[in-house]
Amino acid sequence: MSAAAPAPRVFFREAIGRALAEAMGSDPTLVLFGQDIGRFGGAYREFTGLFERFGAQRVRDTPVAEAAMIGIGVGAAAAGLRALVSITYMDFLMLGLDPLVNYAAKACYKTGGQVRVPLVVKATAGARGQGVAHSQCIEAWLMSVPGLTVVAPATVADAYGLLKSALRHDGPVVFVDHKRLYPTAGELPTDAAEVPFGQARVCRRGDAVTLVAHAYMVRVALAAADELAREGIACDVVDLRSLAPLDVATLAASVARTGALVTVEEGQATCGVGAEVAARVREARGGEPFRVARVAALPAPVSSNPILEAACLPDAARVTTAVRTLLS
Amino acid sequence: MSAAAPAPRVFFREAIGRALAEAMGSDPTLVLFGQDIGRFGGAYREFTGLFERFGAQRVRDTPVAEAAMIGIGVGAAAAGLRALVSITYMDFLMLGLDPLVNYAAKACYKTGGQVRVPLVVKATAGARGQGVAHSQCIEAWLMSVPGLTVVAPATVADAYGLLKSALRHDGPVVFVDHKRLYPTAGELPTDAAEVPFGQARVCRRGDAVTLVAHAYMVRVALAAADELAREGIACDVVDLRSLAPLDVATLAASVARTGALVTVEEGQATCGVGAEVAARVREARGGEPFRVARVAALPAPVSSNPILEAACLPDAARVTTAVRTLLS
Amino acid sequence: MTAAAELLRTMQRIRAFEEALAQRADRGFQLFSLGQEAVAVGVCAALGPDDQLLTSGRSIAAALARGVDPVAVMAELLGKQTGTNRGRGGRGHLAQPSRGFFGAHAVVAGNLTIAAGVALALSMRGRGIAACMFGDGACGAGALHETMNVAAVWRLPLLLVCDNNGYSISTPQAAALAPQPLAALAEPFRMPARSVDGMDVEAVRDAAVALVAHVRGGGGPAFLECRSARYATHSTSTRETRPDSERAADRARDPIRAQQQRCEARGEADAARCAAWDAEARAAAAAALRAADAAPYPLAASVLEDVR
Amino acid sequence: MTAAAELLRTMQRIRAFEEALAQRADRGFQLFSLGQEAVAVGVCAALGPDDQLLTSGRSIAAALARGVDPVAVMAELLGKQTGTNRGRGGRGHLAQPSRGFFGAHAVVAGNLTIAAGVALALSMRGRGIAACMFGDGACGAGALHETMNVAAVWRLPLLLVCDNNGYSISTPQAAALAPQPLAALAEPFRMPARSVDGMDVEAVRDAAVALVAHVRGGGGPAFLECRSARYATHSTSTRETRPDSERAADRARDPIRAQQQRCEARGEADAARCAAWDAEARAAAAAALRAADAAPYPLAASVLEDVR
Ligand SMILES: Cc1ncc(C[n+]2csc(CCOP(=O)(O)OP(=O)(O)O)c2C)c(N)n1
Ligand SMILES: Cc1ncc(C[n+]2csc(CCOP(=O)(O)OP(=O)(O)O)c2C)c(N)n1
Ligand SMILES: [Mg+2]
Ligand SMILES: [Mg+2]
Repeated sequence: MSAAAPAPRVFFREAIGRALAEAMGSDPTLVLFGQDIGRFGGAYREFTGLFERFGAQRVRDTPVAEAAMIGIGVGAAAAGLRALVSITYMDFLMLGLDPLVNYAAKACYKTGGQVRVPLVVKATAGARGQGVAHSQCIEAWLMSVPGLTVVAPATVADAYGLLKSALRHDGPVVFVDHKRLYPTAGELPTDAAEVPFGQARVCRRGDAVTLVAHAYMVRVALAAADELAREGIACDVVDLRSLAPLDVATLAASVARTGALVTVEEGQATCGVGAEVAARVREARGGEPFRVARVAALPAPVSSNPILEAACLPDAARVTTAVRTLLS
Repeated sequence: MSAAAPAPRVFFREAIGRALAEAMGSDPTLVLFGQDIGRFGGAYREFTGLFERFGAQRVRDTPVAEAAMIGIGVGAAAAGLRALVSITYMDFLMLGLDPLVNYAAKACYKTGGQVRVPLVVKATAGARGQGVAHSQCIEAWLMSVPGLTVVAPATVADAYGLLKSALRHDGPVVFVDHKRLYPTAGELPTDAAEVPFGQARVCRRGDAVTLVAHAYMVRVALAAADELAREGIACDVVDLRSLAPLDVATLAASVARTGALVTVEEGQATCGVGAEVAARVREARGGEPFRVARVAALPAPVSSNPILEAACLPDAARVTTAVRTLLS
Repeated sequence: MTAAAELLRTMQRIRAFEEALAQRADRGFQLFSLGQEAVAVGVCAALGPDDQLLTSGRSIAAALARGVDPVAVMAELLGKQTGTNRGRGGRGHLAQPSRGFFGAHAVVAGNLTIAAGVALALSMRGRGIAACMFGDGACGAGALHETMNVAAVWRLPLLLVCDNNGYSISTPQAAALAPQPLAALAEPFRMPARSVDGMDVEAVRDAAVALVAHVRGGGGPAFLECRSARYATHSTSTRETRPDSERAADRARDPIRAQQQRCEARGEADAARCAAWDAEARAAAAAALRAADAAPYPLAASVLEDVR
Repeated sequence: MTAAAELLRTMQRIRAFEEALAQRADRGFQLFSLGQEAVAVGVCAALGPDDQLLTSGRSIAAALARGVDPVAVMAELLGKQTGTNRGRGGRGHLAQPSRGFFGAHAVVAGNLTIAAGVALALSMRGRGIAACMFGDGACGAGALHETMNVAAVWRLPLLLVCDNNGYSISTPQAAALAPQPLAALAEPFRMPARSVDGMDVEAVRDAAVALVAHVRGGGGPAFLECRSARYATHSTSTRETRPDSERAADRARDPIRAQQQRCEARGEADAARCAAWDAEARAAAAAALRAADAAPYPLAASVLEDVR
């Protein structure tokens, strides 16, 4: 961070917009695809101003056709451009998994290195009152796909820094931006840097338990840690930032100190991020024992109903309960 | 098993064909959808004879349009029929995840119980020389979807029994039939019974280590157990059969005896079945320690190249190595 | 009462309902059909009790036109236990198959293949047809193609209704879709197709009646495009992008006013009677809102019910 | 040599190549283009060096017609390290973008949206067009619709080539597809479309040249249906379902024989010369097979290379 200028506070969407604008400015081959990302500026106004500045050739409003949006992004990237495809809600990524998983993630491998696919798929995840088909978090599926990089920022600085890295990477990246982060703001130094893949961020130090989360759930974990601190339970809070590759070293080091791991995710527990984090830490710790608990959505669709949505999703209370139970 | 008649040996496809024929015979609302399942009889001849017996109204050849195939199956099931949709290779299920996950799996919930979707999606998984886009195992994704049941037989009897159960269930079921099981045969008593969901099968008894697998990997695990037995290592081999719901009780009981768990799967380790099995067993064991290792495909696409395919996939040698390393 | 007056009254009820609900901005955003009432009402006038209607997320008009109890619809939209879906579906997922309203689905074009399946089930069970409403936005999606093709090959009893309000959120039709009119999409599949003024409820009804007769008669699917106009923003939480002049022009062709004028011109109802009907509709909407407000939310403990 | 003779010779080379490879049943199944050579050859005759061709899994003819080295293609199909894709792609995934053969993709219709993206990249980089070959089977898939629509709205330089051999595995076109001819699918998108005899290499070439001129000139996408016939089973491991009579009728319209007769009739080559060319093609195929046989397999240890 520059010593001279105090870091200005910006909203999450602004961090994304700035990363995009800078990348568009420095890389003339970068093209953006998405529904209502042109003059409208995107569902969260994260694309505001890009159309005016870079024009209709490079900021492309698409029809509602997720398979084609991703397929065209993939093909364009494979043939010499760089593409970012915006998927309004991650649920709709299901419509475009064929080009993403069956083509993009395998193109380099199957062509023996002839084809690279510098593609970013930005997919907005999480629940915020939008109902059963607009609230899902399926990043665990994507983590499992060889060839895909998956990142999920929790802060303004990481939204900027991870997106910048993604927009320079030479393979396909899924960038998960969580809906509930859009109203948040944070510091973004004018000389903010790229955030490399595969590096988790320890955002709070403690030695009673390691809380691991990503995206919006980092805020939930931090809120839980605040509450637990009042009870004298000091949490290490690790923000994964990068889901694939995973920063196992940071996770294992934290658990080595705390001896207890609580994973927090908004998606399903089953075959989820937490299951993988626990398994990797265990593998890295070579049999040294530690305690584990997973906090995740309950196994139900996420209703737009405020009572049911809240009942389904993890919150700080569920995290603190899990920690207390684990440590007791 | 009936004491009178010795159980005849049948091929995997015949077990499937028999389950289908019986269900078609007893349930006139059951309709089958798939590519080349009519006169052609399906990619593995598992549909042979059904078209001739039940006619073109109930055994429907479809265009190559997986989204519509699944969507139509879902809609038909939701509106009073019962449907089975055959997806030739599980990779193509990606094209139909929207109707399956965003509609079928949520229909009962989102309508407050008004709509039920008695649908079976049969998806053929696994590698057998067919290359990067025809070899994937994505059952772990499906396990994580609330509302979906997922089963994966390893034997002829379970292929029959699980399919019979699936064809009577009142919600959506994914039935995973592994390609490499088609050349296998086994006993199928004429009075073979349905196999209930959520019940794993202990197919070999031992107390040194628990091997957990599903589908074709059960055979790999058994082969490894044979080899390990010669070295004096006695394996408990558990065939999951049902991935969602998981039979945690059987798994936990086995691990309680052996103290060591090796999971074997053909899909990716990351966020895979093994990660979930390990997590659930751990939760069930309430902190009692046990050792764990995961054996899965290497993190690469599965090439049709025989050398690379073999290098990527788990085999008995990798399982025995994992067991020896874990126990040493 | 004449059929024309019935059409008018149903539109009045929908308009009043949505305007009443619009007061409840605190209860989450809504997708209104303001301006597009004639499409749902005209189509439903051509459907019978054994038929099933599916819609996109923009579904209030369709649910009410199909005869679903407004009190239950209001309750559902406010997340109450007494809603059609026990408060679990909410906006975008209204459903009541027992009333012939198979339901809304908020994934754009995601209802199309489902509707084909419903049509198949109805035809195999020997009665009823399926109708599926979707927006112009859905016309760029592959699901429409797959659905039209299978429905045509299998001669499914399916009426495809494109409620073309000219926009997918902010994106005008011409920026997203090459076919013009959208009904042209049906041509390769050799099914009857019509493109009508969706602000004229009788035009919609007449075209729907003709196409439904084809579909019901075993002729296979048909396609009806209704050119409509949405008066409000995409949803109550979306910003407006259309020029005022365009919106004013849209407002000038109000389907309710037009139908009222038609009724008056034909002598089927005078202005006073129409005003009385409107007042009745508003009173009913207010009553529905009161009833919904009074109803309980579902219990948090019920979150795992009906999952499978 | 005349252009017509070149077309003949390329078809001969493809035929000889596939017939040589057919001897290697032990090396896994293959997807042959036997009988369909004229489609790939005719289309490639209309493409230039800056253009890119994408195909379905049935791709041997296209790769060779595009000028990819037969030795590398043979090696790839036998899984050898010296193959176009270092032996990792194999059947269904041949590729060599540096030769204008962007590649095959074995997901039916999965190449279409990719091709539109390639077309966009080529147009933004200022040279070349994309052509995409797919079967009749792909015409039921939504990806075709999405691709045609976006390509038309964005006027992408994309030639869509339907190599219609009348079957998707065992399913005849009429059982799976309502449009007839398949070129009719393009009409709503207002792009030029032609349906030609795919067994006549000059007819294919002439139509392709005309449509490529439109595409290259900035007119947007175009659609070419070529009605062809597949002589062999779907793949070498698939059972045959077509009646002998139908297969015999197909064999009677051999595109290679037809082109040879045409060359002879025009005096461009006599029978002896054609036979010599054929012998040359067979010798080259045999040599390619020997070279591929002699080449090494990739190392198992390389399994994690080029994953990302
Ligand atoms: C598959 C999918 N992609 C994107 C969205 C987001 N979305 C919700 S409504 C809408 C616009 C749909 O436009 P149209 O079909 O014309 O219906 P209208 O809103 O005009 O009634 C979009 C893009 C969605 N719900 N589903
Ligand atoms: C999405 C998808 N579904 C199913 C398959 C299985 N499959 C492989 S080739 C084929 C037939 C395709 O027919 P067509 O497009 O006419 O090409 P042809 O084989 O006749 O050249 C099918 C169904 C596939 N590869 N991809
Ligand atoms: Mg619209
Ligand atoms: Mg074909």
